Amino acid sequence: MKKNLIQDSGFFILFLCMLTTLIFLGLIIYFISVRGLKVISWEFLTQGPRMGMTQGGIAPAILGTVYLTLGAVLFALPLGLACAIYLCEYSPKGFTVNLIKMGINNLAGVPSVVFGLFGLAVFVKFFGFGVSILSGSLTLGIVILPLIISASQEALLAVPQSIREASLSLGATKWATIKNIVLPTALPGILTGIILSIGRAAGETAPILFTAAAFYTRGYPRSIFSEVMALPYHIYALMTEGTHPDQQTAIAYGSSLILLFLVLLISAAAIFIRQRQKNIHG
Amino acid sequence: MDSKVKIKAEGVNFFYARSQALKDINLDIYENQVTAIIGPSGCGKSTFIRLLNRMNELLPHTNITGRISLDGRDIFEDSVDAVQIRKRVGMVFQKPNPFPKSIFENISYGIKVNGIKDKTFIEEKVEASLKKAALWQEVRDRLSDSALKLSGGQQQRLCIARCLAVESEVILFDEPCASLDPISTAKIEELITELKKDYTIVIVTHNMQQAARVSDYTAFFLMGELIEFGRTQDIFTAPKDKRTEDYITGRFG
Amino acid sequence: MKEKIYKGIFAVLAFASLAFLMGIVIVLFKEALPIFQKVKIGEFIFGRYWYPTYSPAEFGILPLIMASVWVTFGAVLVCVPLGVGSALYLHELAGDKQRAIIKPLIEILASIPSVVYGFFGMVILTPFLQDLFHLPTGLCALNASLVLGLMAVPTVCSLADDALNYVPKSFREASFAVGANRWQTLTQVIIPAAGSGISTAIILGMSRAIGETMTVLMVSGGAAVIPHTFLEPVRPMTAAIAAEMGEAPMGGLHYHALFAIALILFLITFVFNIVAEMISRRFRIKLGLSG
Amino acid sequence: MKVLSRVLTLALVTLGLTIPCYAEKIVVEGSTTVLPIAQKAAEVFMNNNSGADISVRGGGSGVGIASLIDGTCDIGNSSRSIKDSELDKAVTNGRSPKANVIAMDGICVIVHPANSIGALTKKQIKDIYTGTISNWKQLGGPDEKIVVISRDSSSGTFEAFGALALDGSKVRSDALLQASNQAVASTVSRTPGAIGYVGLGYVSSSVKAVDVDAVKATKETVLSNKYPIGRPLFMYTNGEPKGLAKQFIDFILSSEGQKLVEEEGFVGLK
Repeated sequence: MKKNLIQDSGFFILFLCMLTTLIFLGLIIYFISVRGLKVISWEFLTQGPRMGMTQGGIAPAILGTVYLTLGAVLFALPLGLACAIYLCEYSPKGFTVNLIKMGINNLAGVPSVVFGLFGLAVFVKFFGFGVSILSGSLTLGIVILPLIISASQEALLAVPQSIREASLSLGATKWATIKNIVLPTALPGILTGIILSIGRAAGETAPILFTAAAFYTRGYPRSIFSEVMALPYHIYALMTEGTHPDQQTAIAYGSSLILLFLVLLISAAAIFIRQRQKNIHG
Repeated sequence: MDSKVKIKAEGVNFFYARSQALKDINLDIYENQVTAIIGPSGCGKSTFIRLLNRMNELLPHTNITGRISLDGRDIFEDSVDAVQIRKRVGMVFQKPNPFPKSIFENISYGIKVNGIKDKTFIEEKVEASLKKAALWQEVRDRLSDSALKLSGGQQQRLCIARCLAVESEVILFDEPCASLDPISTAKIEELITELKKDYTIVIVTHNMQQAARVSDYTAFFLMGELIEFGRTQDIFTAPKDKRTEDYITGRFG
Repeated sequence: MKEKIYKGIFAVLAFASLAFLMGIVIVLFKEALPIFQKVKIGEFIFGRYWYPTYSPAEFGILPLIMASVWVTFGAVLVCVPLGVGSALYLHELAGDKQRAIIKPLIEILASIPSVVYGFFGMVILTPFLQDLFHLPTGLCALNASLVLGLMAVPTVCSLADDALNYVPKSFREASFAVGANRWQTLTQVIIPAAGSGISTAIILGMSRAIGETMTVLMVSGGAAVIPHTFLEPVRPMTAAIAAEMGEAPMGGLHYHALFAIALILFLITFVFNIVAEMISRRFRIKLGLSG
Repeated sequence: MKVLSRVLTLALVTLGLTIPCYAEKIVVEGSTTVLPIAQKAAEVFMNNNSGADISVRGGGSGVGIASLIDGTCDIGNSSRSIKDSELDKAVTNGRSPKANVIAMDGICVIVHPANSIGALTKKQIKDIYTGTISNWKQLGGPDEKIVVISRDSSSGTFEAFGALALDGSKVRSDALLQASNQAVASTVSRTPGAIGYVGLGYVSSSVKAVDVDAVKATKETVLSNKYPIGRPLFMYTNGEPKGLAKQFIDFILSSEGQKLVEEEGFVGLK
């Protein structure tokens, strides 16, 4: 009898953990949406800021965030995935691999402002890309690189060795085995990594502070070399530099809601793809 | 009755890092015959069979001396690509390992990977292989279902069909029925005797009765050495070496 | 021959990404070491006063380190039970339908940008804590711990849930076969088997909390003093770096001191990761699972 | 694998959409305090001159000056005068930073509206910030612990307040160091026992400005230097301003420009 009592109380605690997590999620989304929706209008979404950031819309910032996030994932995904594939499939197991894995996990702990300064020193100044979408995307790419590598590695390690051997035993080359068998099976895990890193890249403020984000530019970015407004920096700047807090706090709420919605959209798409992949493979 | 030698092992030694798994193995595998390899667990029989299609190369720190020839050519020559060897020497593993794909894709995978793209040819090949593997009747109308939904016995026959689709000349069975029920095991054994006409078969097994029923030749391994090799009737009725006799009569192992 | 080319391509890309990541470490060391010509390491780490712009300037970062320790410890108290607890609930109790809804929801929590968390903490949590504990200000270590912990929950939960799913079903069936109920199976068989994945999840969630800059800057209060309770304002290392880096003259002593803080933070997380890795490896070997 | 390649090609298309076209462009970067002025002025200036493209960046006085020295920006905003170390670096880089004062900023001491205290002497302010006075009762106010709010020690606003009001002495170590004017203002407005200081522009109805040495902080008292805690805001240029940078600074110094400065809550130079 006592055994079941422990089980029921154990399961109840787990249920409580789940509930508190969801309540907090609900609280954040509720507050942001209620206060954000007051400001949202078609004009808010399609026009630039006016009257010293107290009126008008945040269109350039929205576009900026989309470019920066996609640029970051475009840069980090191939590089990170290739690194994970090399570490799991090609490189000899042993000390070097563990050391590299250790280094990568560790970089997730480096304060994001350091990535910003690294981006400033390397991409903006050394490579001469200047403060631009390119520098910002590359810097954000490096911020999410460790996340993509770790998640992809976990996914690749989880692919059972037996189906690798099955493929090899049919005369498939190593690359054919990776491309046709290992990657599709590991895709759901890799997509989890992408989802987490999309949220991280879109929401980072410090890395783009010195490398891409402008407080105010007229019109839309002309090329990947022009700087760009970005939602996270816009929210931070409004909340800290704005001299008209009453109007600007409302705009900050609106921008937070749009940023939240934008990130949820991209993540939902990735989650949908992962679900579809899972169903196909049973 | 002795036909041509398909695979010949001469003076083969195999090392995992520092420990020696196989000592001075000399063995002939005859074409279109079933050769069974028996012995207690850890005697090196699985290690030996995985040498024949160079699967052991995947493990780090392994080393091999001596010569293994397929149709006369040494399979470890530098110019020989392991991929070609594995195409000609198929393998069915102890635990069925179908790909997490549909039944059709499982079979067609091997064909496509070896560069064949003609759709109708692939479809015919898939049907022929499934028929040869005695699975066609059970799956003909649900080829797009996921292979993971099949039973253990069906999955193992699917793996066999996969090898047939790649036109392997030799099929290695690494304790194929270890995780199967008696009915599926019987089906697999029937299938092996059927396949003997077109393929050379090597089967590693714990099950003495299975070896006696299915194989033409039997090799007895102990502690990494080949103790005795000969026709299956001779080995089971009049073993020359005392250790073989003890093992067969179940006194140890 | 083609195989060699593929292996070469992947090796080049792998080392390119490693080169970028090592680049960060190199910049960290290059910009941080000059401070130690002026201030001895012992003074720097254990100094109790952080007055970088006065003359004579005092570069003591003990208050900043202790603040980071308190806030990170607080975040762990929040994110481990919530994160791992939710992952276990999802794995063990939630039906397929429930799972299909809750798992994406949790991942959405992961994609909420950190600046929105900071915003939420600043505008809603701060007044709430201020009234609840009758504090002079709601900006304190507890506020930062709650927000950071909450931010780390989705990372911990997603990766822990993936780890639990990789545990083979045969383990569960074997445990049921000997008459263990679901809770015993979960605690004595499944969690240990998924140990390495769960510890990686916690490490990554923790690293996110330690490295977080913007949120901490907005909600932790910013008092560079060694905290005694959770209800005092604190100034974690990342907050000090983010707040002061923009204003400090580039290449000046203060600029190098801030980089030194980042370097020490990096070394602390490095040591922490090694310890965590050893624990999880010994944990795995005890269970007979490969590394 | 197919899915991933489709996502990547889609992203490439959107990135390629942008159409490059050229107009004279300057970059204004630096102090967060000067940011609102620079932004408003840039917006109005660009409305008047369609050919001009001015982009405004924050980051802080240190970043602004450093970018000017590195040549990655045309105008470096700063709420403090350039430091010797920065000047040396400029000289080695062959740059000669020239200070253009574009506005004055009075630093107001603020308290919670409910606080009965309305005036403080500079000495009292110094005693509060250095920790000798720690309860409002000692100043005739309500019996409440004083919560000292300050700016992090590298900000330009703190630099001026530290020099002018505290004569360089150290702020008590348990003071709440906020990262921006607005953070100070919002913390003071929500904390009954708080005292803080912000630029004139950030004083709003939610806080109460306190007279310093019996002088009220207004535009006139700051300009006439009667108000003791005031400081200039700079736009540094490399040598004499020229081209679009000159036109922009001249516009800010014009009567229309100074009106914008006042709208943002700072003190015009007229």
